[in-house]
Amino acid sequence: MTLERWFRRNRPTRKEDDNSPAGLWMKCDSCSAQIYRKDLVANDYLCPECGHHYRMPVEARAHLLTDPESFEPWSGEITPQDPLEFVDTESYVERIARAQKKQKRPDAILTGAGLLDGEPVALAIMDFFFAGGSMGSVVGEEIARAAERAAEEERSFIAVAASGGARMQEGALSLMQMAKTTVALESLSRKRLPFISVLTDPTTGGVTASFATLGDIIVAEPNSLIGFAGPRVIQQTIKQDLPEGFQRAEFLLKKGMLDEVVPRSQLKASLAGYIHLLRNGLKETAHAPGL
Amino acid sequence: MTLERWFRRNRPTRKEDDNSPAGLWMKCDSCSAQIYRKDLVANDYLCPECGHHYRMPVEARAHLLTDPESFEPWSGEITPQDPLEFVDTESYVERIARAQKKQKRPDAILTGAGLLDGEPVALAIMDFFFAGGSMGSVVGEEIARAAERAAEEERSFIAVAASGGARMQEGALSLMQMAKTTVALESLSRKRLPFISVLTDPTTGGVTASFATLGDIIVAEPNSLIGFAGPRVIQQTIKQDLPEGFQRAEFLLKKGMLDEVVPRSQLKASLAGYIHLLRNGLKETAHAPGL
Amino acid sequence: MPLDFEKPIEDLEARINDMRQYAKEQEIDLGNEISLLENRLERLKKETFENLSRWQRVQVARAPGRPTGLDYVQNVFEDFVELHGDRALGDDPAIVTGLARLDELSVVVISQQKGRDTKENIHRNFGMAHPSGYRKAMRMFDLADKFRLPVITFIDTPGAYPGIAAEEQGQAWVIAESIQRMSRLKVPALSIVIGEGGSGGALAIGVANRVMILENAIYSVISPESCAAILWRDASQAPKAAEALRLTAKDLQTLDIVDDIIAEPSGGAHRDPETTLKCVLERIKAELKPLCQLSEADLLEQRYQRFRNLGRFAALPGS
Amino acid sequence: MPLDFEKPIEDLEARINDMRQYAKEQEIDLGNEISLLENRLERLKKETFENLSRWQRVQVARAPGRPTGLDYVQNVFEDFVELHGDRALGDDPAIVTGLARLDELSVVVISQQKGRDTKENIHRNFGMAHPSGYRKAMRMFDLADKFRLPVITFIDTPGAYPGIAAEEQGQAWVIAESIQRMSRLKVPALSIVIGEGGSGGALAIGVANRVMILENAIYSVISPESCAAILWRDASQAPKAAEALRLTAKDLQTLDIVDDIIAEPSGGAHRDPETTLKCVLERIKAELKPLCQLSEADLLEQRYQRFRNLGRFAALPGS
Ligand SMILES: [Zn+2]
Ligand SMILES: [Zn+2]
Repeated sequence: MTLERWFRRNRPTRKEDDNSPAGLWMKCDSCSAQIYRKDLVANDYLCPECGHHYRMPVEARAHLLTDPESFEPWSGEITPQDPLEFVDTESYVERIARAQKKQKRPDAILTGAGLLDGEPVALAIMDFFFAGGSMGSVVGEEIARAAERAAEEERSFIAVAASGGARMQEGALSLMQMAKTTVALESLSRKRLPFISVLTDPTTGGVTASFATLGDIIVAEPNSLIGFAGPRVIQQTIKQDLPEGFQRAEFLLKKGMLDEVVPRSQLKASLAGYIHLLRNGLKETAHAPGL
Repeated sequence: MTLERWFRRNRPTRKEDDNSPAGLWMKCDSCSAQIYRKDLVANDYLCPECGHHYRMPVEARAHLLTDPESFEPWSGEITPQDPLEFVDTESYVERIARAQKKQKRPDAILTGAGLLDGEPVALAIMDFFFAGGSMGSVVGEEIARAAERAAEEERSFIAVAASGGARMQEGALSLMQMAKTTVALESLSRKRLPFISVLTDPTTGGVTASFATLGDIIVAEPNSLIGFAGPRVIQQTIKQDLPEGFQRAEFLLKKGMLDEVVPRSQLKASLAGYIHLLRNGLKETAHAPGL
Repeated sequence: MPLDFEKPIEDLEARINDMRQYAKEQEIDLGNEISLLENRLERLKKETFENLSRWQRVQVARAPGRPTGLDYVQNVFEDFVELHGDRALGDDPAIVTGLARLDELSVVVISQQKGRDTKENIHRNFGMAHPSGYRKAMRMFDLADKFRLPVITFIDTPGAYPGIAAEEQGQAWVIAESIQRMSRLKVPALSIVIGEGGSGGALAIGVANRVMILENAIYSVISPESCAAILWRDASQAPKAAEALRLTAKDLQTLDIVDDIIAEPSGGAHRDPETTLKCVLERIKAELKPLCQLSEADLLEQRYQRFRNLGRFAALPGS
Repeated sequence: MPLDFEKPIEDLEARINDMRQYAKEQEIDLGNEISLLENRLERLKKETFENLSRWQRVQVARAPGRPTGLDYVQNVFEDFVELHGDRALGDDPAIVTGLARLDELSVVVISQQKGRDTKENIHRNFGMAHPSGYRKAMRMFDLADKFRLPVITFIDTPGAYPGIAAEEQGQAWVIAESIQRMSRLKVPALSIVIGEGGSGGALAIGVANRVMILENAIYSVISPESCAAILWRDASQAPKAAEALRLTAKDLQTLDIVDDIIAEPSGGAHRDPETTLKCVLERIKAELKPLCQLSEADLLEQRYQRFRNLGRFAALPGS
């Protein structure tokens, strides 16, 4: 049920078209202003008029969150198999090939290392434009590897989630990525390295129910849809309308589920602040540094 | 606010009179049946007609929960001081003297050791008939000593709570007994010794907000009033009626706050079951005993 | 009410019963005939259940009369006592927790529970837990660590409940926490999928050192119905989806998701609950024993590796 | 609006201001006269505040304009960032939590927060926390242990909120857990009573290695009003109750409940918040330094002994 969005509504999505070079101008989803696409891109995919947060390509996100020229990609050495020989209206193999061609990466994730305000960090950024950001074996493995390598290299770990959930076409193997990514975080915990989770629009299903909500600090971008079940599934289950703002970042902040809602324009500075603070506790030798 | 019950409504209480030799017969609070007092006492202070749970003297409770002839008291070697030189309508010194004379113990608690279905246990039983079971320095100290001695002697620890809260006349010292009793429980935890908390009618205020809700397992007698604030205080604060069954044991079970509501007639057997089970985990040497 | 493909079995059973009845009433000896039919029945059951389609397997996994979590908890163990409540949000009847004894050893038991009839099903929310249920499970993990009690979980849920309150109380958060908490257990943990292992709601209590599954149970990332609704916009294509999802015990063993399969009596667990319970008891004992010899560090490391290594992917040429 | 006993001080301050104004307007030198009055003012403040009754002390502790938790958190530390939510029930504005920096060292900060005006007071529920607030504090204790961040708490609450939802969500349970969790911190913990230390709701975040109190703050098992209502069935007897309860900084030091008193500027913290903040900053640094030299085990043991030994009782003759 988690991938519904990808399959139903966002298939060859309008959002994707927004970021295509097709038209020079677009109308803002939120304020209806006419926006020059290049301005949108130059403005980190925020509407120049109203600040509405558009989904952001992963490379742009990586550069947004790292100091200039510091980002070095880690992911990209593994590619999905088809363990279930899954075929629906299209075979999984074909689906993946199409997504790989479109997004120019093996799966729905980019990981890598960089400096964030001088702090060594590792990043794992999910690509919602690749199969709805669904988590299969490759996404799970890349996240696990990134977390473990971050621990090895004494880097703080930042995950930027955007996902419709598990990768149905890998069956229960995709479900198991929830456990796999979760256990991999232990390598960071053991070394007292911070893990900051950034939830972006949308993050639902298995990703929300695993590593993405296990951050030492969890923040979300404004108005992001975040939940376990998708709103459609809930509506079908309970047969009534959902409350205003339900499952949105601001709603979840009030419900105690987030540490903060952070606008993209302040995201790097906020992350830097958290990391600086979490990395400057007492040393293991029980000496106060320069107090 | 926590002692209101003692000062207002239950001062020279009817309940106490019920257990006095004054009248041979009484009318049940719950089913209105005429009960022969001796039958009530012989029936562990349960109405022989409807099973209504009456408050129980601490000695009777100690014998209810231990194997015949096994109970040996520990408490009774310390007595309250009057650190605040507290005087209201009566001085604290006089109040205590009166309570001591009536209840024939230095303060609102009986602790001791015994066997419960063959298991070595320590008991700390609060006496609601002594100053409303309020917790001052002596009650706190006796509980802390009992917990620590139980740990030393490898006994499981059972606390039977009944309290209107903190002992106002000892000021913030009585408040501190919440922290004192709590830290004393660490001695049990360190040795993996079970602490079972039994909440009886009524348990409110500082006792509820400290050791009494820190049991590895928490049970309550049926219909016991259990809460942080007393119902009157809440009513005065919110200026509306309280829901039916509010703060009663059965209500709290549904709210997830209790492991079980256990009728007094099954209490000893239940406690024995919990203790047997909690004391027969894997040995520290990581060997399975006789599996 | 038998499942479709069970009809021939039920018919044959009825015939054997009739024949017995007749023989008794007429005081004649039909021993040979009955014995022949019984052999045929055994063969029929075996053939039928060996060749179930994946969708039929789903139906067996959900069959009424199949032993539920409480049946195992109350009958496999001795001295089971239920412990209630999560100390924060409530007491979720969809997850039953408590202490129990296995010979001389105490254990913590956590079980998802569907109803055994309509009334119980409603009470248990059809086995779909709220955050409170997972919080209760986590409280039990704490108790297990403190008193060194091995943990045994029984998995049987269509999934965690997708409702408003559940989302408000952080269903995703609590499932993630439960996965993490269980992976950190310092004591041995066993999980058994006894019916329907539905998605994250199942995995939340399935991060064990050993994960077993009953022969006709399933474990899936999504229900066949929901999968079909997404893929073909048609929930009635569930049989096709079930086939595609590879959700049977054998499939899961091939994918290393389960460590072993517990055989069911011929004709399925629902036809012989008693034997099923016995098999499960024996298996728990056999699996637990070696785990109890391991140190805390080994248990943690084994669990880490077990789940860290799940997944299928290929190296890209040139990497 | 000044407190009753502050009237003479305010009057004198007004006279000095008038005189200054007059001297300026008339371009005459009243320096000597002003200086005399200023000396008198200093003496008056000192005398007044040295001789406050306990009830007056209560009023100062609650005085509007007195620095609140957030004033300390935002001004005593550098780089304060607030962290929200308890991950279970909500985000309680009556308790503010976050990370901050003290020179080179990061710390966890937890503060009760009353409002600085009516609107904020309503938002903050007058500083009376729900279970969610204490759960948030406990989440911070976990974070503090994980990242070895010393914990500094600011206490200022009439008490934990006594309401229906609070009881349903286990107000008593969560206070007990918070006391226990804080006592188990593996890092140094400092608590400062900055205003009103109200009962268990205050103690829940007060189980520190060192507990300080501001000169005019109070710490009590019950509010004077509630105490009077119980003892004399008359809340207006609060001054008498305040006297009886021995709830001032000096009283508490005598009873070993607080380790030390932080002096307030003459005339009380509300007359000079800036100086108060500076004093508190210096005190935190001075107190924290030696604690940061202690091992985990020593910190735990010191906290255990500190609270284990509180109380006054006598041995019975013959025991
Ligand atoms: Zn716009
Ligand atoms: Zn009766």
